[in-house]
Amino acid sequence: MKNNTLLEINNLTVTYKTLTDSVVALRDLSISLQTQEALGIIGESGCGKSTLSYAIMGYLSSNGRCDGEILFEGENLLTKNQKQLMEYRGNRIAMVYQNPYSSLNPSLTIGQQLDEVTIFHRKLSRKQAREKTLEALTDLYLGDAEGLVKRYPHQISGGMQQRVCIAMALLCRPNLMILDEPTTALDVTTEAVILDIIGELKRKYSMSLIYISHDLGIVNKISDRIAVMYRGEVVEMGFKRALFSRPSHPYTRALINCIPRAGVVKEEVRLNTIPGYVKRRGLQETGCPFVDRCEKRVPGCTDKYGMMERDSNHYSACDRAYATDVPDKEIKALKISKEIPQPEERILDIKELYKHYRQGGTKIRALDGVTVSLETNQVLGIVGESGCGKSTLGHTVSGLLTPTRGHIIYKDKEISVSWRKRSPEILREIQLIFQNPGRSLNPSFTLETLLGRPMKKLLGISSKKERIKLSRQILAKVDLSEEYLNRKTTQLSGGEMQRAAIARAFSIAPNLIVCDEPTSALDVSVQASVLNLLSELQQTSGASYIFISHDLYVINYISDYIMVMYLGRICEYGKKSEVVGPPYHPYTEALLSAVPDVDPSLDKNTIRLEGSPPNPTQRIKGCPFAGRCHKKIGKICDTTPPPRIEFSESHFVYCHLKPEDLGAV
Amino acid sequence: MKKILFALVIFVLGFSTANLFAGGEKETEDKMVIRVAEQVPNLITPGSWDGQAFSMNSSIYEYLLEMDAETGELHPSLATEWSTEDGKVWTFKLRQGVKFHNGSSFTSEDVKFTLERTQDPDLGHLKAQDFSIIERIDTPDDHTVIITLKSVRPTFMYQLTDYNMAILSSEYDYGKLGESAPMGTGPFKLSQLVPKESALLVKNPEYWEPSLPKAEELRIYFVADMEASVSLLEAGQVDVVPQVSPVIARRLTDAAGFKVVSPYQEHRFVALVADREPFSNNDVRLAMKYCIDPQILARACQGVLGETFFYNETPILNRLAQFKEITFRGRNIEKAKEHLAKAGYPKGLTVELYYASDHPYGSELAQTLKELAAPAGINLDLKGFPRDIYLSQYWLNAPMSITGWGVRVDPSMLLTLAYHSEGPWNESHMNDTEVDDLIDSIASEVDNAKRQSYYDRLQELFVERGTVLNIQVPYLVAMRSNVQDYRQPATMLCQYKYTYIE
Amino acid sequence: MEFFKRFSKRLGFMFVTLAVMSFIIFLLVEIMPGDVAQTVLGQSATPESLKALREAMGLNDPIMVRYFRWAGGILKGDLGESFYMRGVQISSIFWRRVGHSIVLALTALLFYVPLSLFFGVVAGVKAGKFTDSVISFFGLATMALPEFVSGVILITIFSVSLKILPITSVIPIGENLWQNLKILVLPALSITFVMFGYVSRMQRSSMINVMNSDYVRAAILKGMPRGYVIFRHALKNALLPSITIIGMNMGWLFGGLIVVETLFGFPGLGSLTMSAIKTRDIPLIEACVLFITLVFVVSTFITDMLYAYLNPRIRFKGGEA
Amino acid sequence: MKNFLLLLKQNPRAILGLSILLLWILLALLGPSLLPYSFSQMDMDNQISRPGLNGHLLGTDALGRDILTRIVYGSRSILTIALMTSLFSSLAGILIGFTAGYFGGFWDTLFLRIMDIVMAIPPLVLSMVVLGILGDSTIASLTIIVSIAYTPATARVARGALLSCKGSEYVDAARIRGESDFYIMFVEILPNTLGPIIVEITARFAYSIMMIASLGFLGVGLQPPTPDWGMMVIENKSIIREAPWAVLYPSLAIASLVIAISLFSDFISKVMIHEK
Repeated sequence: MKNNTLLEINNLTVTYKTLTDSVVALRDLSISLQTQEALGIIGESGCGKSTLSYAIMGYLSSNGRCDGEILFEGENLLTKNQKQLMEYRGNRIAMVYQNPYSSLNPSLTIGQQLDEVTIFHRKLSRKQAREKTLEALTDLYLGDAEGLVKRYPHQISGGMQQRVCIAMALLCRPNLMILDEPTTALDVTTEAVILDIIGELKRKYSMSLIYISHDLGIVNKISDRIAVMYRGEVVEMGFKRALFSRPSHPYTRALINCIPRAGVVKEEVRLNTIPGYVKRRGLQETGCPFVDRCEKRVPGCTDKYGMMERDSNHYSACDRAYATDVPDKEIKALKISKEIPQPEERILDIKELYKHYRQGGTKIRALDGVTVSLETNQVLGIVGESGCGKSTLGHTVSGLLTPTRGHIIYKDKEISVSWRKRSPEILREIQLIFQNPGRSLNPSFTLETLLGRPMKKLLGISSKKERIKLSRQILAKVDLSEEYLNRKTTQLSGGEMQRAAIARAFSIAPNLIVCDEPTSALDVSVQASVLNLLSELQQTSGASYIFISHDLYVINYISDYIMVMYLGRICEYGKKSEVVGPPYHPYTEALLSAVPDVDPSLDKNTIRLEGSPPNPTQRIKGCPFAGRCHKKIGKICDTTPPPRIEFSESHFVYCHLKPEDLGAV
Repeated sequence: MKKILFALVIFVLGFSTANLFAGGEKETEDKMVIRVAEQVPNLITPGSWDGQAFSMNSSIYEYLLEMDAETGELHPSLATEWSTEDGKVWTFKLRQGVKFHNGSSFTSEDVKFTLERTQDPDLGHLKAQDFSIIERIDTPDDHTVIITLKSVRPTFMYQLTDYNMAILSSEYDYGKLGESAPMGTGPFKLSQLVPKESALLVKNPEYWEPSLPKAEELRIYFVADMEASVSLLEAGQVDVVPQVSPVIARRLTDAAGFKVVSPYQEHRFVALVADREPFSNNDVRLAMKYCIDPQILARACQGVLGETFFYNETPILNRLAQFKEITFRGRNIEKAKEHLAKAGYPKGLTVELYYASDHPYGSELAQTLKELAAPAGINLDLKGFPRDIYLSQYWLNAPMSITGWGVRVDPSMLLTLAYHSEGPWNESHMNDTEVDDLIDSIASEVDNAKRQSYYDRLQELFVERGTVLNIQVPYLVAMRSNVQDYRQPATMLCQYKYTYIE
Repeated sequence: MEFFKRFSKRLGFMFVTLAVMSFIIFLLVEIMPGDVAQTVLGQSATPESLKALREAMGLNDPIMVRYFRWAGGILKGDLGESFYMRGVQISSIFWRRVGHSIVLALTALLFYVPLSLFFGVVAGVKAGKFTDSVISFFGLATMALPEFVSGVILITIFSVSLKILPITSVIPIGENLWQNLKILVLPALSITFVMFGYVSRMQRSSMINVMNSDYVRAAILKGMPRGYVIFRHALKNALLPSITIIGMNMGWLFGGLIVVETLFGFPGLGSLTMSAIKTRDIPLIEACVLFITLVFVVSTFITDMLYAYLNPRIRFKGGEA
Repeated sequence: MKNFLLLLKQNPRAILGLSILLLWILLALLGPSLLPYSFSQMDMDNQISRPGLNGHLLGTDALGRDILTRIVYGSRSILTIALMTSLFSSLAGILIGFTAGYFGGFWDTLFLRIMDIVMAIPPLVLSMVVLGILGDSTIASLTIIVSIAYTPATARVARGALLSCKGSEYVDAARIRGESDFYIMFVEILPNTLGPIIVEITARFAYSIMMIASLGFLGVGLQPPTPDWGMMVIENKSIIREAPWAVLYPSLAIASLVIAISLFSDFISKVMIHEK
C-alpha cells in the first residue's frame, strides 16, 4: 500500500446467483486510486461498472457474492458489517447517481434531505446543519438557496436536481466521490456546466473521484487516468493521452474508432464497428473476454491472459491493438462523391409549420413557425436539445401528429393531415424509425409477422411464401441471418432490434424516412454499425432522410444539410460543412463547445450557458435563445424577432449580431 | 403531526377495549317484569293483523268474550252477558266503567264501530266475509248492543273471539296510528315502540279487573330468527320465547331451568288447486295423497306422529271434537302411478310448489314433499319466497302451495273462509256444490247432533276428492321455569295478565 | 391553488354521482315486478282497497313527478313514510340504526386499519424472510373468508364453546349501545378478518416498492441507519397509497356489514336494508341504499382529498423553478 | 410455459393452492357419481347425527341429508357460477375498458363516471336488491347479476393495462401503417396486456365465490333443495348448538376453495411479473 494510495481493489470478483444459473458481474478486478486523483471508468452497458461502485459502497443485492479485497485508507471494506459501513457512507465515500429525480425523496423538502447528512455524521444541531446545507448549495452556483431548501424535488429542473445531489455528496467533504453516469440524463449544455463544476470542486476540496460513464468524451474531460472495462474486467488502464494516442488492447482501439468525432464524416470514412454483442458471462469462462469479437484473435488468446504493465503506469491485458501479423480489416469507404449530388426534385416542402398542444391547462408551443425543404436522395440532420421540437417535427411529417397551422407538401401533395386521412401510397412512402427499438417492435410477435404485416397491408402481397422470400432478402441487407425470422424481439440484442426495425421500414421501399434519434438508446459499438447501415441503405435506395439527434457529432457524420433548432424555431441552417465551421449562430457555437471530444489533446474551453432552462410554455417575442445567449447585445434580443442573415444561398442564421461578429470563434 | 396521530389511536383503542369488558351487570330490578322474544311483527293494526305478534296485540287489545285456556269455554270480558233465542238476534250487555288507554270511556258505540269497520271497503278487513252476515246493529243504551243477523248462526259468538275482532275506540284513528301507536282497553298499555326492534308495555292502572295484571311491565324484543331468541332465553335476558322448533324444545326440556308448553296445534295446508292443471283431475290429487308418509313428514319437522304432530286429508284438526277418525290410506307408490296413468300422465309430471321460505316448517315440509313425491314421478319444482312476498305475490294463484293457518275453535269459521266456493281465502279454488251446501248447513244448524253428522259427511267427502293435505304442527312456547300461569287459549291470544314470575 | 381546484372539481363530481345514483335507485325499485299496493295490502287486498291505497300513495302520478317529490323530501331530511308499516315515519327508525352501523363500522375500522398497516409494513420490510411468509399467508387466508364464514367460526369458538361473548347482538330496552359494547366485538371481528387480508397485502406490496426505490437506496448510501431510513423515508411514501385503498374499500365494508348484521341480528343499517328488501318496503329500500351510496361516495372523496393533501407532488403542483 | 413449471416447483404455497383447487374440480366433476347418497335423500333414522356415525362421513343435517354429498354437489353449482361470472365480467371488462382507454377523451370520462356510479353501490347490495326483486334466483340470474356487479373492476384493470401499452412506439408504428383501431386494440395491444388481465380473472374468480356464498347466506341463493353452500350455513344456523358441524363444514368448504384460488392467483401474478 503506497503512502498516498486512497483506494486499492485487489482481485475483486462478484457473482450473482439467479434462478437458473449464476452470472459473473466482476472477475478478478484490480484498481488503485491515489489521493486527489480522478479515475475515469469507461465501458459499454453490462460491463459491470455500476456493480463496481455498489461493491465499493458495500450495497450488493441479496443474491450477490463478493470475493477479494477493497482497501480504503488501509481498511478492507468487505470485512465491515452494515453498521460499520454506515460510518464510511456519505461521510468518507459519497456517491452520485444517474437519475437525479428518483434519488431524491418525493415527500421530503430538499433542505430536510440535506440537513440529515450533517446531523448524523457531524452530530450538528438542526440550525448548524441548515447553515452547512445553504453553504453547499451556493457552492453549486444554485441561486436563492433559502427558497430552494423549502421546495420539493419535483418543483425544480433536472439540472438543478443533480446539483442538489452533488451538494448532498459534498456536505461532509468526503475523501472519495463516486459518480455513476451523473449527466447521462441531462442536456448537453447543462451537462457541460455540471462537469465544469465537478472539476472545480475536486480541486477546491482536494477530493479523489471515480467517474463512471459509457461516453469516452465526458470521461476525458473529468479524469486524469482511464480504466477501460469489458464484461466485468479491466482490460486497459493508463493516462488518457497515452491511452488515446497509443491504445494497447484491441477493444480500446476499436472503441475509440467507432465513436463519431469532430471532422469524421460519412463521405471520408465508414465508422469502425465491433461485430457481435455483449453476452452474459458464465462461471467457467476463462481467457480474454473479448475473444469472440476481436479482429486480432490468435489461438493463444483463450488461455494465457492477465494484466501486465506495458510502459510506465500503462497496464493492459493484451497488446495486440496494432499487431501486424493479422492485418487491419480494410474498411472500404462508401463511394460517395465529395460534394452533394445534384437535387433531382424537391421531395418535401415545409412552410411556416406550427404545433401547439395543451397539457394540463398550459399551452406548449412545440413548433413555432418552421420553414424547410428537402430534395430527394438527401439527409437533413436536425439537432437541438430536449424540448426544442425536433421530434414533434418528425412526428408531424410522418403523420402521427396533426399540425396546428402551416403546410407540409410531399411531392406537391398536401399531407399536413394525420395518418387517418392519408392515402396508402403516402403511408407506404413515408416511414418512421423510433428511438427505442425494444418498444417499436411488438414484443409478442416474431420477426416474420413484424416484417410481413407492412408488406401485406401496404404492398398488398397476399401470398405468405412471397412475403417470407422478401423478408429474407431485406434481413440479409441489414446482415441478420435467416433464422432470425422466427425469433421474438425479446430474444434480440439492442442493435439487432434496431436493425430489424430498419428492415421493416425499408421492406416497402419508402422514399422518405424520418429517423427519430435511432442510435441514442444503443451502445457505442452498436451505434456505429447502425449508422453505417443507415447511410449505406440511403445511398443504395436513393431514399431521403430526416435524421433527428441531440448528438452533434452523429448529425455531423451522417447528414448532408444540418438544421439547428431551439424552442421550436430554427437558429441556423446550411450545408454540413457550413454549419459546423464558423460563422456560427451563438447557440451552435455553444453547442459545439459543450460536446466533449474523444481526443484529449484538443482541450476546448466550454462556453457556460447560465440562466433559466428553455420553457416552451412562454410566448417568445424576440429571439428564443435570448435568455441564455452569451453574446446577447441587449433589449433588442428580447423584444424583436432576429432577422435572417444569409451567409451563402444555402446557409442562413437568425440573429441580431452583425455577420462579422458571428465569424469569431 | 405523526406523534399526535399515534397518541390518538392508542387512546381510542385503549378506551374502547376497556369499555368492552366493563359492561357489568345492570342493577337488579324490584318490579316484576316479563320479557318476551318474538318474531319481527308484520302488520299489527287489528283488521289487517295476520296474527304474528301475539304478545303485544293480545295485551293491548281486549275482546267482548274471553276463552278459558283449559276448558275452551267463553267467559265474560268486555261483555258481561250475551243471549239469543233464535240464533238470529243476539243481545250483549257491556261492562260498566271501562276506560280506553287514552281515557275515553268504553260504550256500545265502540262495539258498533268495531263491527261496522269490518265492512269498510278501503280497509280490506280480514273478517269482512264473516261479518257480512250482520243485518243491523242497535245500541238502545250505552251498555247494550243488539245484533240482528241475516240468517241463523248458532255459533256466532265464537266469531267475536277472532284475534282480528279487538274492540277499538270509535274516536281513535287506527288507520294512521294503528301501526305506530296501538291503543285499546287491555291490561297493558304501550309505553314505547321501536318498530322492528322492541316494544315496552306497562301495567294499565285503570284496568277493570283491579287485581290484574300481576306483572308491572311486559318487554317484547322483536328478533329476526329463532336461534337468536333462544340464545337470549338461555342467556337469561328474556323469560318467554313463543314458536320454538321441536329440536330446541327437546334441548330446553333436557336442560335445567327451562320448560316448554304446547297450547294448541297449527295447520300447514298443502293446497292442490282444483281449477288448474294438473290437480284439476282428482286422480292426480289421489296420486299425490298416496305419496304422503306422515311418519317421514313428522320426522322432517323433528316432531313425533300422534304426539305433537298429526296428519289427515280433511281441514279438521285431529284434536277438535268435530274430528272423525278415518283410517289413513297409507303410502302406496304403485297406486299413485296407476292414478297418474289414468289421469293421462304415464311418464309423471312437474308442478310448481310455492311456499314461504322463512316461515317455521316451510322449507322442511316443501323439501320433504318433493322427496316423497319423486318416486311416483311427481316432480315438485320448489319456489320459496320470503313470507310477505309469498303472501302478496303468489298465494291464492299458485298451482300448489303450503300455507300456515291459525286454529279456530269453531271449524265452520275456517270452512267458510277457505273451502266455500265464494270464500275469500279459497286457496285451493274448491268449487263443489255438495261441499258448499254442507258448509252452509253446518253454519246454520242449531241441533248439535245433526251438525256433527254434516261434519262427518264433509270429512269423508274430503278424503274421497278433497283438495287439501292437512299437516298439523305443534305451536311450542319455551320459557324459564320461574314463569308461572302462562295461558294461551285456542284463539291464539296469550293472556299475560295472569302470568307472574316467582 | 392547484389543490383547491382539484377539491372543487371532485366535490362537483361527488354531487353529480349522488344525484344520478338517487335516480338509478329510484328507477331500480320502480322496475320491480308486482304492484306495490298489492304488496302492502297482502292477502286482504280487494280491488277497491288497492285503488284507494294507490291513490293515497300517489302511485298513479308520472314517474318523474314522483321522483322529484321523493328527492325533494330527501333533501329536506324527510325520508317519507314506510309503505309497509303504515303511519311509521322512516326517519324514526332509520337514524338510530345508522348510528349503530356507523359505530360498528368504526370499531371494525379501528380493529383492522392499524393492524393491517402495521403488519403490512413489517411484512414489506422483512420481505422474503420467515415473518413475511407467515403474515402473507395469514393475510391471504383471512382475505379468503367471507364475513359470515369467519362469523360462524367466531361464534362456535367464543359463544358456543367459551360462552364469553353473546351470540346475538340485542340491546336491552331502555339501554343504548354504549352500555352494551360487548355486542360489537364479534361482528367487528368478522369484518376485520376480510379487510385485514386485503389491506395488509396492498400495504406490503407498496412497502416493498418503496424499499426498492432509488431514494431509499440513496438514503442508505448516505450513511443513514436502516431504522431511520424506514421510518423517515420509506414509511410516509408507503402509507400514502393505503389511504386510497381503505377509502375505495368502504363499499366492500358495507357489503360486509349487511352480512354480519344479519348473522348476529345486530340492529344496524345492514339488517334494516335486508328486512326492507324482504318486505319490499320501497321508501325504506331507497333510503337505505341511498345512504350506503352516500357514505361510500363521501368516504372515497375524503380519502382522495387526504391523499392529494398528504402527497406533496400533487399539493405543490405549481411553483416550477 | 417452461419456467411456469420451474417457478411452480419453488413455490410450495402455489402447489398447495393448485392441488386443493384441482381436488375441488375433480370432486365437482366426478364426486356425485361416487357418493352413495343423492343430495336430497333423507335418511330419517339418523337426523343430526355426528360426523363419522352410521355411514355419514361428515354427519347429517336436520332433514337427515348427508352433508358431504351436499357439499360436493354444492361445489358443482358454485364453481360453474364463479367460472362463468369471472369469464363474462372479464370479457365485458376488456371490451369496455379497452374502448374507453383507447379512444380516450369524451368516452373515457363518460366511462369513468359510469364506473364511479356503478361502483358506488357495494356489489353485494346491488345484487341483493335486484335478486330480492326478481325473487327466484337460478344459476343464470345469479351469474348475470354477479357479472354486472364485477364488470367495473375488471374494466378498470383492462383500461389500466391498455393505457400502459397505448403510449409505446409499436402502436404509433401500427397507426402510421394505417391499421384500423380494432386491429391495434385486439391484435397489437391485447397480447401484451394478458399478464395483468389473467391475474385479474383469477382474483375475480376467488371474489365471485365469496359473493355467491354471501348471497346464498342472505337467502337469495339457489332455490332448495339444490345445495348452495351459503344457504346450507343459514339453514343449519338454527341448530348450531346441536350440530355445529352442519354449519362448520360448508363454511370450511367455502374457505378452502377461496384460499386455494387466492394462493393460485397470487402465484399467477408472480409468474406474469417474472415473464416481463
